[in-house]
Amino acid sequence: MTDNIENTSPSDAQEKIGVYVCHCGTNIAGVVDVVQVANWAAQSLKHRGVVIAREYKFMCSSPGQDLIEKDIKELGLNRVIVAACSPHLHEKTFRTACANAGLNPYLCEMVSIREQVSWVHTDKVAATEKAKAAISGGVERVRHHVPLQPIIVPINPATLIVGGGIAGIQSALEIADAGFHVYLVEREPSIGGHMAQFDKTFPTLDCSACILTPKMNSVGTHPNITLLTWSEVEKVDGYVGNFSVTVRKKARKVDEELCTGCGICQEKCPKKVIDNVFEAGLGYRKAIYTPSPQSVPNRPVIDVPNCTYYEKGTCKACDIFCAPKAIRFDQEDQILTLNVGNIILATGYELFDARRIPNYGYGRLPNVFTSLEIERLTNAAGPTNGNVVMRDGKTTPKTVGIIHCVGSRDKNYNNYCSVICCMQSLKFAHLVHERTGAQVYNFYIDIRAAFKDYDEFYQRVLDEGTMFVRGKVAEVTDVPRNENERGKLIIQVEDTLVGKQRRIPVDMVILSAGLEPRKDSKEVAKTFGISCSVNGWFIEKHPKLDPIATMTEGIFIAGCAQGPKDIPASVAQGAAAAARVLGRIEQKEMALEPVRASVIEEKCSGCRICNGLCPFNAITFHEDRMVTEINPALCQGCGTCVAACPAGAITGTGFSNDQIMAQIEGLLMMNIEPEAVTA
Amino acid sequence: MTAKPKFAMYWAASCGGCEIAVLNIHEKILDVDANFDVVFWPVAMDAKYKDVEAMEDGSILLTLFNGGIRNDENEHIAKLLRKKSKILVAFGSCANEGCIPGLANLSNSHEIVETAFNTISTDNPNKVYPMASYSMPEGEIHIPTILPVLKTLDQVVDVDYYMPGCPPESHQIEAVVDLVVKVLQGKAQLPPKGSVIGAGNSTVCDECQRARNVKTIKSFERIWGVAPDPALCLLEQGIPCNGPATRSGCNARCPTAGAQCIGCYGPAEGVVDYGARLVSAFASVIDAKEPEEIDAILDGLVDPTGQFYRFNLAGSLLRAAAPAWKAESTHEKEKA
Amino acid sequence: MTQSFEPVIIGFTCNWCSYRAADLAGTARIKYPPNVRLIRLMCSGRLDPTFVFKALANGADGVMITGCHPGECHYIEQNYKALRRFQLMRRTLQGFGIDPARIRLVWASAAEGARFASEVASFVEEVRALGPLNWGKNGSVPARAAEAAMEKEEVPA
Amino acid sequence: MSDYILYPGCSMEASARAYYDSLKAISKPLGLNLREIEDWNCCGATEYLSVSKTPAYALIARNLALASNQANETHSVVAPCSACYLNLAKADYYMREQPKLGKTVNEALAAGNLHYVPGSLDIRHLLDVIVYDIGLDSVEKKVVQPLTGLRVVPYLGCMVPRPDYDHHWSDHEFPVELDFLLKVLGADVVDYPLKTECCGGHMPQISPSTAFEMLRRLISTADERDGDVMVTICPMCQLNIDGYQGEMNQFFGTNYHMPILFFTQLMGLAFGIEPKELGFGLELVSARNVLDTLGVKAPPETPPAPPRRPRKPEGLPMPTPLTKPQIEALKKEVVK
Repeated sequence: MTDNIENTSPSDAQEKIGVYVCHCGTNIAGVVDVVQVANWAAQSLKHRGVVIAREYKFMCSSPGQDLIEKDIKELGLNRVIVAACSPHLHEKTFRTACANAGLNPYLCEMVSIREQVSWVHTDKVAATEKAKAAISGGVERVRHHVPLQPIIVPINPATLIVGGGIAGIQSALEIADAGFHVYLVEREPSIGGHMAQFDKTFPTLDCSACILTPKMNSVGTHPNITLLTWSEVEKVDGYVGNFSVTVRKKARKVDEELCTGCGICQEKCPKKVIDNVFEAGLGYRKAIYTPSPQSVPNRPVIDVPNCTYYEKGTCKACDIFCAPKAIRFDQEDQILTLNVGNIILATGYELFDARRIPNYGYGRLPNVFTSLEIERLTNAAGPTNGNVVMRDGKTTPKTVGIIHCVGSRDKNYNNYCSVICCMQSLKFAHLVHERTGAQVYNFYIDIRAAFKDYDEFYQRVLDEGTMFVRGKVAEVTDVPRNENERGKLIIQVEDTLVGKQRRIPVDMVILSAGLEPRKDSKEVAKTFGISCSVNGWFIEKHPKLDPIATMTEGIFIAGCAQGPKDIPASVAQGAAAAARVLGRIEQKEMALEPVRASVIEEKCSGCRICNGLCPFNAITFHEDRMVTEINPALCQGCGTCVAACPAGAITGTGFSNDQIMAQIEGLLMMNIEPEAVTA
Repeated sequence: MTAKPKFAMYWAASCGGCEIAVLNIHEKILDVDANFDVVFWPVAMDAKYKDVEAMEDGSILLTLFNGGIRNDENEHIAKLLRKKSKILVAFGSCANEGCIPGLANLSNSHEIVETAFNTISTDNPNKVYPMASYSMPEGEIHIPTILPVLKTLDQVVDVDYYMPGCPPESHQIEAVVDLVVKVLQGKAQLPPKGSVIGAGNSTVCDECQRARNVKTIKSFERIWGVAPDPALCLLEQGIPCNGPATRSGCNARCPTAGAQCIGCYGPAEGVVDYGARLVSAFASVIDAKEPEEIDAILDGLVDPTGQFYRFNLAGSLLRAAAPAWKAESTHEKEKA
Repeated sequence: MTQSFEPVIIGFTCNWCSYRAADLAGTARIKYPPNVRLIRLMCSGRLDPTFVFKALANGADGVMITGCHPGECHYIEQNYKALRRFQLMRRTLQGFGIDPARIRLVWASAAEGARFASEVASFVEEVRALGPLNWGKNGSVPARAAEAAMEKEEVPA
Repeated sequence: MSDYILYPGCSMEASARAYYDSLKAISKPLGLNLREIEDWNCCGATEYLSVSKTPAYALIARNLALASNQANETHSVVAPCSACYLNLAKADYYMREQPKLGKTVNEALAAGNLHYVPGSLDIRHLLDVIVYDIGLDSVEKKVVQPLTGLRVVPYLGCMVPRPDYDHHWSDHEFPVELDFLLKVLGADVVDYPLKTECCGGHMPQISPSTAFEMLRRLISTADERDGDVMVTICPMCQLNIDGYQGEMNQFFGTNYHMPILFFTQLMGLAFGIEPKELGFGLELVSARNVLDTLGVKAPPETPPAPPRRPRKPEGLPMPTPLTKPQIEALKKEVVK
């Protein structure tokens, strides 16, 4: 039968392959007989096109590289095999060396005989044989390599930032200040995110509003920033350098141009609604509202489901009192299309729902509060003007228990550490004590106060006389066992330092709830074609060396969307993402690895098997010609469609069928001699 | 008369459909007669092997060889005709890729003989089995010995052109006849050696008129179990249609008639293993992520090996199942 | 023969997780049997069943397919395609009388060097127990490989 | 009709006959078809496992083995008694988790030609089956006499919700299934934080004073929260609170009168079944008050509005408690 290996396999004549075997000091030579391997390659792979085989102490050293470059020039090598360490380490090195010698870098292939041979095997004979097999595989493969050119794409200087929390704000300002346009899309009516809800920030205790509001305002007024609040991204097409993003601008029912933000409408609106977002369910807002007086933009939205007018068709109080007549009951959602070159996702986090741990009583016992509720309670602009009171709205607590790690570091809920809870709890301990003089207990597993000035803050809180009980709280109950427990909340805990069970009666319990990914993070990830961890946090390109980029070119992540972190870290990551984007913009264009799939149109029968397989939407189907096409800039080179095409009409550069099939043959030309191994 | 180039056609392990197909080109057959001197065509005219053996090497211009190599006689004639012919064409699915006779490669030759001579469908009360040789007054007579593994033509001899189909469609045969005649008259060039003639380079879907969308398969159905939408791609309806992987050239006969393609035209241009393509393609569009769920869906694919290799088994990478190979190895030993 | 039978196994790794797991096994000097020969793909989704059949037809005794853990694929969900192809491949191979245990699918993250090594070790033992496959005997091995095999004889050991 | 294999256990036939009678009475309207395991034996109660592991597991596993032999279409075993439920579940779980144990136990069973494949049965508590299989909606449909105005105290005891090997409950520490069930019956459900506290188990035999203190906590809290009756799912709890309430009162010089019933008895009442069929009168602390409360009130046409906790106008709003679908969603989350 027609075998495309045979057909397309280049005739032996035209290959001039150089094989370079590295000793890596003794790392390889200690186990693999590199000299024998080199000789073997020179002799028995001659008929496969090998014209020269050398071994050298350190191939990656400049003399080593010179060796290769020299041979390319003098012997006119047109293929190079380097048998050394993992390609992840030095592929770039050797490809560059080849390029320097005028050989297309993609005609160089690395064979790993260190990580995959010398370091994992002890039997010298077997290891040497395996090294030979690996090289023979490499040689067969490289014969089918073709020169490749990186794909160059232009970069649209505009940037989309999703999420108007502190991370998104930071990125937006950095890029806008650098003179490039930014679209900032925020789901809520105002930017500011969680930070806007806080009162003080640890460890310095400076007022959150004081440091955030100016930034919010400069975003609101910046000429280079188009602010799209009360909006959500619906669809992302295109690829790095040239994304086309569909945004739904939800109807505010208010004409933003005419509205002056005077706030009379909110005053006059008769409908009181519990504010579950900004006030964390502790306060009320009207049916027409801005989350807070500092909102940016300072333009209200009408909460349609709660508005009397939409319910009954009457009221219109807001409309009546609105001087500039900015109320638009008939306003519709708008669909906008933005063209941007890069995207930064800063979609933030959600608070762990403490009701999921019923034995802590949140939602059942009135005086159990969550951390976010306390942020609002302590906030001077909050529902109680900063008075820390119990659920009845007036009584001041005399004893307060703060429970750490609620929903974090707990295999029933989330295994991970939410990072901020320790410091946040210490902050509460300080604030509550300061405002109420109450005796505060902290119930912790470990105190994690790493980073600048954090532990000092811990010391300070200790000195203020806060009690620290090390142990996981079993339950919070209102069932007394004796008279001095009556009417209190009793915290049942094992004090692991004393080594006994304790029951500590308090007036108020604060649950330091953990951070969770946004409920819809997985859908968001799908929309933007990036990946999510099992928990739902966005996955960065590399956990250490590239925590900013994602596997999808042109999409960056910042803030808690990538994982729990505090304000300084979010700001840093926001700025870093901005820097990366600016770098791209400055280059005006970028080169993409040419490992890509492409369709041979005359072979494509338009069966559409491949159409649903690409998570990066690189595959499009042309109904008119009944053929499929792959957008090389969108393609990330995974090769799934290549493997799936029943007609063999899709080819993948860098990892073509010919290359892999040849490598298989090469690897299997050598068979293991039993005695060789047992020897 | 003698000036006319010589033509031969041979029937090895096959059903004879290919021969019918050639006759089925109607008056075009006259062109063949007009332009060729038919020297060897057992089905159509009497001829003896010794006559062929007597011919000069390369004296036959064109030989259409259909059928797979099932016994040593097939093998002998294949080699003989190779020697005598300038152009040897693997004609029809059997010679190309083994076809239905090739399915016997799933069992060993012993089982095959058993099935033929000792099953309920065979009226053989005295259990009479064929014998390789038998001596009678006139002397010892031999019958061909069956090979353990059916081979495709190009697994035993070098083949110039491949003409797929079970059988090749008559309009395709006509086209090829026209081409050859033109070549004889110096009006056309022969395609490069080794290429596939009388077929398209794409797949059946190319010629199929059914509408198709992005595919996600929740369950596989058997054609007789459902009433498929006549206008919609069968595979999308869960009917395992081999069209996407099968070489075009038949005008999508089966899908047009409402039956799924079973793949008689073999793999598309450049494909190494026909079945593997289908395994990959079908699995790719299954709509499930949990192993159990996937298995549940795959249970709907009865006999995947048969589904994917009905025509292509002998021509596939694995070529035959384990039992056949075992027989082969013992066979080799006997030879030695 | 079977005592000293050393299976030859072709392993397919994905560039992002399992190949890095193999690298990690190396840097951590975790030992495993030398019977497996690795091929790097960009993603387990690139795994074309043709490769597996080719490897078996060309004399491999087993094939190991590795990729990122489900849900952690660097191409988001392509490893699920690998999983589905794997399951259908097993069924098809069964039809060829090849024990499905000769192909194994392993998820290994870039951090799981040890797991990678132990999976290789256990797979080698499993295949060793199954005995040599040496598929197709004479004939099915393509000309080039045969030729190279001949070449090998001349090599001074 | 939903089929289940029933493992009654010893208490159902003695101390908890009310439980058994009421269960039989309600299973018909609920469409519960319970098939008792033939020749079942003791589950080992709470002691045996701490005395000697292997024989104890073998003792339990014998029941599982019998059940799986007698299982036909259904593979769910229902144990109404919490100790039985825990033991069966425990044996199944550890035989699964520790293959070695599974082996030894099966060796023991082999003596009686029995064998149990760990995990082959689905071991469920009655409450779990009623809430999640039959469903609160279908229970609600059967209610003819809502338990309006009756303040019931849901009490589960320690053995059913913990350790909850296969995640059957909304939460290990504070499961709310019983609360929801009683709400559906129209009762006024008391928020009872002690619902999974220990009732003292066998403390009355070992250290009465300890036991009484434990009982006092349970009963006094139920009383302080104006409970008319405690409702349980556990024969042991029922026995302790019912049987030792008198002595407890003597010990502390209190005079609590807190009847305790099985949830099945209240379901029976709500279904309009005769009290005597439901084993009323078998309890030591008389539950007449329950019948009176219901007796005087005629069932209203429309179900009464759910009880609302009065909120001080100037007070801060409370977060809403989780709804049942939310809980089920969370339950699924935990399972994954």
